[in-house]
Formats: sequence, C-alpha cells, structure tokens
Amino acid sequence: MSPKKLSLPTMNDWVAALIREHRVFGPQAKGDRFAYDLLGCAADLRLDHDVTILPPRKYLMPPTEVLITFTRSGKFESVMEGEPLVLFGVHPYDVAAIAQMDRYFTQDHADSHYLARRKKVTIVACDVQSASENVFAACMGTATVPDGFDVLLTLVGETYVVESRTAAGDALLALAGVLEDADAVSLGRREQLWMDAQKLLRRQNLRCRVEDLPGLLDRSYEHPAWRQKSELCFSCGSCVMVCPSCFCFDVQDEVGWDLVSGERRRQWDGCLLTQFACVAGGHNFRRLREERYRHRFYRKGKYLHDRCGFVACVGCGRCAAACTSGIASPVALYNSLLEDQ
Amino acid sequence: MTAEALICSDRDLYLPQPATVVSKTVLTATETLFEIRLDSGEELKHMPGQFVEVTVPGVGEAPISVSSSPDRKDGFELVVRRAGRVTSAMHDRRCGEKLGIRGPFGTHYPVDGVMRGRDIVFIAGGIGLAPLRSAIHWVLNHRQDYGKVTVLYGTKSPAERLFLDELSDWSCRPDVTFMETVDRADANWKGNVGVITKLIPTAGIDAARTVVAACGPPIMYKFVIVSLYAIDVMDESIYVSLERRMKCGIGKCGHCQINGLYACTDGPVFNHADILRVQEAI
Amino acid sequence: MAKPRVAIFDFACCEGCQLQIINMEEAILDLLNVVQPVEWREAISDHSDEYDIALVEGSITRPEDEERLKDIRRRAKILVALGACATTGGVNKLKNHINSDELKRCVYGAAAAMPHLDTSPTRSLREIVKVDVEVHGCPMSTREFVNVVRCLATGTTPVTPNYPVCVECKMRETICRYEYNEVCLGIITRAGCDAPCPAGGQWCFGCRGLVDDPNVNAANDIMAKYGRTADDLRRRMELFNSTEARPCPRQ
Amino acid sequence: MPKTIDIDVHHVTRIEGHGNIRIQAVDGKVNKVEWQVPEAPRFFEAMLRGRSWQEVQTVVSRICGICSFAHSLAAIKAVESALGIEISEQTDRLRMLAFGGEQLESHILHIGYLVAPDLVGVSSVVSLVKSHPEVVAAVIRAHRLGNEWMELLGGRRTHPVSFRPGGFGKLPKESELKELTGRLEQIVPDLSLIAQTVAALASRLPAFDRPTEYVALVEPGVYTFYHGMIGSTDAPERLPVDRFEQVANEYLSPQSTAKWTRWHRDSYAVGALARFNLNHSHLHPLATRTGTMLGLKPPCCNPYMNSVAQVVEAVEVVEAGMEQIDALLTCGIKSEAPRKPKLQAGSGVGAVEAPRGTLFHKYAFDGNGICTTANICIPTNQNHANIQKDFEAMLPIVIDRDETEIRLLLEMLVRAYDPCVSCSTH
Ligand SMILES: Cc1cc2nc3c(=O)[nH]c(=O)nc-3n(C[C@H](O)[C@H](O)[C@H](O)COP(=O)(O)OP(=O)(O)OC[C@H]3O[C@@H](n4cnc5c(N)ncnc54)[C@H](O)[C@@H]3O)c2cc1C
Ligand code: SF4
Ligand code: SF4
Ligand code: SF4
Repeated sequence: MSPKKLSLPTMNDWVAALIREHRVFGPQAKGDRFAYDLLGCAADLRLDHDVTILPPRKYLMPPTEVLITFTRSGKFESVMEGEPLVLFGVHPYDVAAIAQMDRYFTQDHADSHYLARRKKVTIVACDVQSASENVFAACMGTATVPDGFDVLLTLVGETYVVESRTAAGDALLALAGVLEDADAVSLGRREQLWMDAQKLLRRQNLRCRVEDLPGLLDRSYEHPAWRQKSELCFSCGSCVMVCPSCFCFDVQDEVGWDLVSGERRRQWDGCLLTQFACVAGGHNFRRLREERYRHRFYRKGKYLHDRCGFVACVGCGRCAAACTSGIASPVALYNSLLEDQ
Repeated sequence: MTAEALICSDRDLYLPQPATVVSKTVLTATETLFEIRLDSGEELKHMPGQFVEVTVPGVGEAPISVSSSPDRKDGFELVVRRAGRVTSAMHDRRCGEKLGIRGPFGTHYPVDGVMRGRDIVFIAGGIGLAPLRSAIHWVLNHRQDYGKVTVLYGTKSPAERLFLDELSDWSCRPDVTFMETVDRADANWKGNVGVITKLIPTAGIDAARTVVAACGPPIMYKFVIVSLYAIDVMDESIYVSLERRMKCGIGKCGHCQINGLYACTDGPVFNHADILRVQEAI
Repeated sequence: MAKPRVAIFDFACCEGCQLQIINMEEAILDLLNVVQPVEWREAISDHSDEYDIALVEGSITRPEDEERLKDIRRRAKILVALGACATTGGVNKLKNHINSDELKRCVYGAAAAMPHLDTSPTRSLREIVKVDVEVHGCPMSTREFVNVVRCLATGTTPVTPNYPVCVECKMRETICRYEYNEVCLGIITRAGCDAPCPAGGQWCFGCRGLVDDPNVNAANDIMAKYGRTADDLRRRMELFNSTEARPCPRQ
Repeated sequence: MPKTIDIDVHHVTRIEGHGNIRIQAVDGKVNKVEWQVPEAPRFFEAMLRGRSWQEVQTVVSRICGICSFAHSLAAIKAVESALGIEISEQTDRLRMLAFGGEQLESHILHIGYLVAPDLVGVSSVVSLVKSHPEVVAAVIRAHRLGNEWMELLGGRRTHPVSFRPGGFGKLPKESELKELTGRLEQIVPDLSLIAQTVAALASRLPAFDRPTEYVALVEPGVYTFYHGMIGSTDAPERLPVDRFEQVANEYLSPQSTAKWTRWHRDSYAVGALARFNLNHSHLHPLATRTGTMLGLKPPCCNPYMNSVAQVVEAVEVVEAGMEQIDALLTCGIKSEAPRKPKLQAGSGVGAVEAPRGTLFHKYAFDGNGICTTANICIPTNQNHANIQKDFEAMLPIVIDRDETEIRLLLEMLVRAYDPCVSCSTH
C-alpha cells in the first residue's frame, strides 16, 4: 500500500480503535524509563520514548514459557502458547533484532514454540523520535530498516507518514478509515528524517564498520581488555537479559501438587552467568569471568555472524545502560580493541 | 510477519517420545547399562557417536550417548553415570518405567565414510567407552569393511572397567588388538598400570592407514593427541567426542558452544583438524 | 509412596517464614495431600518425635537451642533450613559484633544480670549441623518452598539459582536502584526471590545470602561511580551477610 | 477431695513464639501459677545502635513476621519525627490503607487458624477442612485478600519494601486501587459467614470477667489504628505517644525474657478488645452491627472476647479501607518521590495499633543519621503481666475442674490474647 498521511488526531483515534479490536502492546512510561506493556488507552502510548528497558523480545520469547507438559508416567504433550498481538511503536533497531531472531530460530531446526508466538505478532514500527544516550544503531546499520515490519510510522513535523507492507498491516490500517496518500513533501521529509537518523542514532560511535567486527575479533582473542574489563564484572547477566539479540535459555521441569503431572519450561539464561557452561561434577568450561565476558562479545560479533550471517548486536545500547559496572558497552569494547590494531 | 524463511515445521523438536526401560544392568558402582525401547516400536536410527536427550519426567533432561550398535534393532542401550539430578533419577527408575527420548542428535564417527577400508584405533578413557562401544560393535559386525582393529582402553582403577565380558571377548578375538591399562592397580590386577598414552607406541599403529576414534575426558585428549602426533597420525585422521553442558540438543539454547561450534550439532564427534584452532575445544 | 512425615521447628526469628507456609492459602490443602505434618507448634497442637523431614526456621543463639537442633538433626532424614535466620543467621547476626554483657545492659538495663537472659553469638544452622536443603530469603520465598516440598516428595534435589538478583530484576523490567544512586546488593546476592524489593522501590539488602562467587571487589570499586563508598557497601552487607561483610576486602 | 494438679505446658501451641504454662497445686493449695516466656532474646535495641536511619525499618520489620507492617510503619513514623521529615497527605493515607490489610490478614489468621480449632474442639485447622469446608474456604479467601492488599501497598506480604521514610518507593496504580475496593466489597459475605460461625460457637468461650485496665490509641471520631494519643479505661486524660515510657513502665520478671509492663494497676491489656472498649462508638455501621450480633458489649472485661473483637475489627478495616480508597481516588494518585530528611541529631517516637495492640518505637539519631539508642515496646510485652493476672484470678475459680479442662482453659486464654511472643522478646 502506498504511504499515507495520518494526522495526530486520526493517529489517536486509530490507536484507540486498535486497542478496542486487538491486544496492543506499546512503549509506556515506567518511572523515568520506558517499558512495553498492554495499552489501556491511546494516551499511555509514548512514541517519543528513547528506548525501553526490555526489548519487545519478551513477547516473542518470554522470560519463562512452557514447552511441554508431562506426566511422570511418561505422557508428553507440546504446549504452543501465543495469542495474537500487535507490537506498536517498535524502533527500527528492535525490528532488526526481531529479524535476527526469526533467522536464528528457523535456521537448521525450526523452533516451533518461537514460531507459534511469532506468527501471531503484527509489528507496527516507528522511526525513532528521541535517541537514548547509549544508542549506536546507526553504526550497526539499524537506524532505519527497509523491512521486517507490517506497518511503519514516521513522524514528519505535525503528521505521521504511515506505510503498510503486508496484508496484516493493511488490515490494521483499515481501522484508521480512509486515508489520504502522503504527498511528495511529506515523503521528502521522511527521506530527510531517515538520513538524519544516521546522525541521531550515533550517540556512541563505533570506529569501524560492522563488517569489520568478525575480523577484528579474530585478531583479538588474547587482548588484555578482556581481563581488565571483566575484573569489574558481577556475572550478573543484566547485559544479556536486556539484549534484543540474545537468545540463550535454560530448561527446567516442575511437577505439580499431584506429584504426577508437570510442566517443562524454558527461561532466559545467559553466557555471562557463572553456571552457564558448568557440568555435573562441577567442571566449568568457562570458569573465569574473563572467559565468560569475552564469549559474549564473540558470540555476538563473530560466532553468530559465521553461522547466521548477522552481527548479533543492533546497537540499542541497552546493555551499556543496564551494566552497573559500565563494562558492557560493545562500542567501548570494540573501540578499545581497535586502539591496539 | 514478512520473512518467508519462517516456514513452520509442525514437529516440536522439544517433545520427547515415550520410551520404556526394558532392562538395567549394573556395570560399576556409578555406571548402569539401560536397555530402552521406544513405545512407538520404531527404531532409533542413530549412528555410532550420536546421543539422545533422555527425559526423566519431573526431573529434567540429560544428553546421553547411545552405546549400542545401530545393528541392534530391538531398542538401544545407554550407559549412564550417576552424576547429578537427572542421571541419579535414571538410576532410580525401575524396569518397565517410562522415560522420554529426543534424538538421535549430533554428528557420528564416520564408520560409513572415511573409516571404511582403513585401520581403526579406538581409544577409550573411562566412561568414554560407552559411545565408542557403539562404533566398536558396528565395526566388528561389519568386520570385513575395515582393516586392522585396535581397541585401547584406560580407566582410573580396575573397579571402573565397563563391560568386562566384552573386554575379555575382544582380547580373545584374533581380529582385534585389545590393550588396556589402569591408572592405579589393586591387589588382583595383573595388567598394565599407567596412563593410556603409554599403550599408543606399542600398539603397532600404521599411521598412514589409520583412523583414530577417541572418547574420554578433556585431559585425556591433551595427552593422547601428543602421543598420536609422535607416531605421525594426521589431525584429519583423528576423531574425538567433546562434552559440554546442554539443554536443547538442537543448537538453540547456547550452552554447548565451544567458541563458535556447537557440541550438539557440529559435534559431539569432531575431526581433530576442525578444532585445532578452536581455543575452547581441548 | 507414603506421605513423608514433616515437623516444623523454630528458633530465634520472627516466624515470618512459617507465615509464608500459611500464606500459601488454598495450596496448603495441596501441601497436606503431599506431606503429613506431625508437629508444627505455630499451627497445630499435635506433637511427635518421629518425622522424615524437619523444616527448621530461625538462628541459634543459646546453648540449649544448639542441643535441641542437634536432636532434631538426629531424628530427621532430611533437614531443611527455612529462611535467612536459618541459612545465614539473618539480621540476628548483627549482635555478634557487640559483646554479650553490653547487649544485655543495653536492652535490659538493671536486670541484665539475670541468668535467663544469657546469650551466645548467633549462628546459622549450617554452622552447627549438616543441612540438606536451604530455602533462602527473609522471608523465604513461598514459590521456592513449594518447589522444595515437591522435589523432596518426589525424591529429587531442588535447584537453587546461583546467579545474582539482577537477572530477576531484568526479567521483571525493574529500574535498577543504581539509577537512583542507591547501594543495592542485588549484584552479589543469590537470586530466587523474584526480586520483590527493587520492584517495590527499595534496594536489595542481600537477604538470600551471596552467590557462590560474589565479586565483592568489583562492588567496592563501583561505589565511587555512584557517589558511595566501600563503607556504605560494607554496612549494607552487614544486615544479612554479617560474616561476609567483616572483614571487608580492600579496606 | 482436695486437689493436686501439675500442669506443665511446654510451649503452648498455635501461638506465635514460645510460652509455657506452669501450674502446681498440692492438696487444693495452689503454690505455682506461672505464665512463662522462655523465648530467645534477639537484642534488637542493641543491634540498632550504629545503623543508619534508612535501615531501621528494614531491621525492625524482622522483629515480627506476623505484624511486620506495624513495625515498619511505627519505625518510619519515629524516624520521620526524629529527622523532621514531613510527609504528604497521600503518603499518610496510603500507609493507613496498607495497614488495614495487615489487620485483616492477622485477625483472620488468628480467628481462623489458631482459635477456631478450640471452639470446635479439634487440634488444628486441618480437621476443620472436613467438618467446616465453606468456613475454611471463606477464611482462606479473606486471608488471601488481606495478603494481596498488603502486597499491593507494601510491595510484598511480609516485611514490606515499598514503605520508605518520607514516602513510597513504589505507588499503587489507580486501577489497582479500584480493583482492590471491588474485592473488599466482595469479601463482606465471607466475613459475615465467619462472624456468624463465631457467633454460633461463642457460647464455648468461657464466661470469665476480670476488671482490667485497657489501653489503646484514641483519636476523636475515628476507630483508629494509626494516629492518636494514648488512652486508658482507667483514666480520662490522654497522653501524647512520646510519653509512652510513662505508660509502659517496663520491668523484667524472672519468668520471662520479655519485659512486662504496668500503668494504673498491676497490669493492663492492649489489643482488639482494648480498642473496642475505648473506641467502639467510632466503628463503621457494619462493624457495629457485627459487634451487636456477636454479643460484644462495651465495656467488656472478658479476655476470651478479644478474638470476638478481632472479628469486628476485620469488618471495620474493610469498611474503612473502602472509604480510604474513595478518598485517594478522588484526589488521584500523584507520583512523588520519598521526601529527604535534613540530617540532624534528634529523637522521635512512632506508635501504631498493631493487630495485637499498641506498638511504640523510639529512636535517637546523631547528626549523621546514625541510630544511637532504640527502645521498642511491643503489644505482647504489655499483655504478659495481664495474662499472669488472669491466670491468678481464674485458677481459684476453676481449681475443682478436671486437669485437662483447666489446661485447655488456660491455653485458650493465652491464645485469646493472640500473643506474639518472639516479638515481645525482640
Ligand atoms: C554429547 C554428550 C554425551 C554424553 N554421554 C553420556 C553417556 O553416555 N553417559 C553418561 O553417563 N553421561 C554422558 N554425558 C554426560 C551427561 O550428559 C551428564 O552427566 C548429565 O547431563 C548430568 O546431568 P544431571 O542432571 O545428572 O546433572 P546435574 O549436575 O544435576 O545437571 C543439570 C543439567 O545440566 C546439564 N548438564 C550437566 N552436566 C552436563 C554434562 N556433562 N553434559 C551435558 N549437559 C550437562 C544437563 O542438562 C543436566 O540435566 C554426555 C554428555 C554429552 C554432552
Ligand atoms: S558485563 Fe556488566 S551487566 Fe554484564 S554480567 Fe558483567 S557486570 Fe553484569
Ligand atoms: S549487545 Fe547491547 S547494544 Fe547490542 S543489541 Fe545487545 S543490548 Fe543492544
Ligand atoms: S531482592 Fe534482595 S533483599 Fe529482596 S528478597 Fe531478594 S534477595 Fe532478599
């Protein structure tokens, strides 16, 4: 569908209509920060958010989810969770991260639990209106995204330009009523805005290109930065929990009160946590903080790249904000590796 | 949703198949042999060196190598060491009780590939004999397809030796060279004493014709590789099986990563040439 | 399988952990289907010396209590420590830094010399007897308790997290207390509580004890970044982790 | 035949903490009547010295798991008074509202789990599950509501985390308060069922009157749990709470590790019955009707009736809670950060009506906000001597009865006070 124009009042009505028809999750204020939550009314939606504490990943792969139910006598059943929902106001870098997740969970072996949720999600993306202090999406090529969404919203001055790319997007947009085509001026301003985003979303600056990262890491395995920085690491996992492109998980069984039936759940796990690579008997394949700390950057910057073709970082800067020690920022780390090249 | 790549497979790879413990044989103080049959009546269809994820419902899952040969059609065998929650719970299961099985997963020893027609040296350390046994049985069942067959086995003490009947069978067979050693002998032990690497120079290995299949603890590999180099075995001719913490078995959970490799899908059986420069491997 | 016989005992504590059992509400009925309580002073009037599982709350502060605990240990097949007082000594350990005469004088004034007020340094159960399972927290987490009971009833060992509280704060999307320049012990404290304190607008004071490998040096080092001192950290740790707080590394 | 009895209840069951009953009579002559408190002292007042003003409530909350909201709130009030922190009206209202949750939870726990078995003649609530399933279900529902109410306002059920000196660490949402008020309305039938059941069984409560001094906070026009001055049934004048030490006159008895108190007489009582006796005229309508239905008439000097007064109060806090939520929603919940103190040397007292009676906290701080002295006076401290006096008065009356019956009467008497023994020995 060609790009349309959406005035602010129409936008408001559209959101209200969406809320009536669908379960719509969007960024809302949470204290001094922002978080995705179920929208009760259009006024709660904060499209001017800089970044949310957690990425929308929590709707595609919740902190804990049931995989199967079982009985101790040996019956197993799949549980496919996931109800239709609309993610509204997703920033481009998060759209890019969802595309990475799609790739990760379908490559080689398709993860039917992820897909069960993913297929029911409609994404209304929104170009960034205010940048967070840690953001470097422009360095990672995710300041704007060409696809990966159903609808894209861009605020140009006093109106939104809205563009649907899929049938699901068209259906959502139909609730806005009849819309005018976006005029050339608005479209021009949108182009300009996309160009500006390359500056706006570069609050931190990576001193090399994304494509150079795997090679940089190839040369840096023994770099002293790993040890130096990881001395401050708590193995607290905050950096990986908040990351839109971290997907590791743990699996645990729990029986119910009948002591016969139960559920097997997966929950977020992270390679920074002490026990992540620990096996029965106590041997830990990444015993040292520096090994765990280094692994995270390698997994993101090289291993997943070699496997799936993307650097598993979209430059949202959430990890940098979440790390109490201030050592999790990929930009700072890569730049310090670059210094000694 | 846009990506056409999101083809949904209806198969839930996390769903175990119900299976039954057919028999249990105590091998040592900590290891027990389980004979297991899928309730569907289907074959497991594994290759030697592959593993299954075994569920004890309510306790969890653990990756366990299949210890029987694919030739065996009525069920399969697992050797389980009591190590933690799941493995202990397995030991507590009685015959007739239910387990869940996913898999087989992972790579296997190339018994159907480069090993054919070559001399084969099996090097097993401790419970490493369990996965290798699958390959040994296969090779002995198809003896004519392979050259000279050597089995080297090392354990910490005589009490930890597995499959005593089979060991003595192998040592009697004219078409198998079987040698073993223990780190520490006891009063009744008459055989070799010392680390397994000692056996390598005396086993009469013709490096050029040989493929080595090894399985044992990480520390064993370090020394075995050095000894194999000493008799000019090439990296490409060495296969090792690596163990890591695992949750999914299908390359999603992230736990078993060995640098960029996954022990579950790229392994557990690796060609040594492929992991030479993988820092976390050995 | 016969229901395990369970006895519940308490030593010096606030009895808040026993309350968490009652706070299971409807699920108490489920609990009673799974175990048979044979002694539980706070809730039932029965008494028994024969039990399989002893659930013990509270810290040990008197010689006679130490004897009673050892007796419980002798009788029980499985001994479970409930809550911070039992697992770390809890706040009760704050008194270990004060000499006992002064303690008594401070609280009882002129009556301080009376013999029935005697006290010895607070100890956790683990410091006296072998403890099979620990349910951490002040108060203990009901969810974790439920899991422990079900595991014991099915003969498996419960798993306790060994990662910091931060993980659970992130899962709940709680704003980090360090953003308010507050000293939060979540970075070194064992998770498993679901991080109610930061979510409720308070720092974590470490009631679940520290993780196995806490990076206390790093915690000291980052204090300055938040306008705090290593002493602030140490003092906060004293509340529930008195032993680990003193002597503080790098002082 | 002259009677010889020897009662030794080592740890009375179904109460919080450890208490013993020791009675000896030889040939009809009573030579020992003792309510003993062997609880291990934890020395909170000493442990608090040197702690920061920010930590006081975290520490003292651990005095008692069952009335941790009372301790937290009393401590915060004392800290605020010592450090001159003025709080907003919203903060005050929200705290009062939160406190209602604890009254409900604690009272229902006591009536439903600890006292009810005596009224029915069984050893625990476990047996009631079969004999009185609907009532037990109602008890659990009311208890759960009390807990969820506390969790909403205090951040969790035991040892609240959202209360901070100066305000709230986390505020409830208006939608959550609306939901709560709906649930309070829905719980009324359950409370009525509980009240009717108690009414039907109330005849089992011994008729034992002993003229007693009752002490509670009083506030004009309000059935108060949270504000007010100290009042007594023995004297018309009201004392400000910072003079509580003149009321309690704490002393130590050799039979107790907890301190005992006395004011106008040898002993006095605090708790639900004391509040009812002093403040009954300010009860909300449904609570008043519940009192009448239960046959509770002021002044009532039967200690066994304390449990009945708790039923009345359970209804009262629900009614008052709905009113408080109304007032809060009318103004709307404004986001506000906890107010900061100006650190200065000073001391302050905080008092609240804990479920079991008047609770006093007093702290002094140095100029850095470090606590220099602490004094905490707990409701059960104030009831111990009265329990002893009740024993002494009651024994001659019942001495002819069967030993098991005497024992049960005394145990029931102790339970009626809903004592929080470990709390009193803090
Ligand atoms: C490819 C492969 C083949 C294996 N084959 C055998 C075999 O034939 N016989 C045998 O006895 N053991 C084998 N193991 C080791 C076995 O998987 C572990 O001993 C077992 O997982 C321990 O689980 P637990 O629940 O008893 O221990 P816990 O310490 O309670 O572990 C909890 C969970 O962590 C994970 N975990 C812990 N240790 C390991 C580990 N060493 N490897 C992988 N995951 C682990 C599992 O998911 C396990 O359920 C194999 C491991 C791998 C990776
Ligand atoms: S890098 Fe920072 S956020 Fe990540 S585990 Fe270490 S301390 Fe925690
Ligand atoms: S690594 Fe950090 S910056 Fe990169 S995507 Fe993850 S959270 Fe964002
Ligand atoms: S957040 Fe910290 S203080 Fe709070 S319950 Fe958890 S461990 Fe205890």
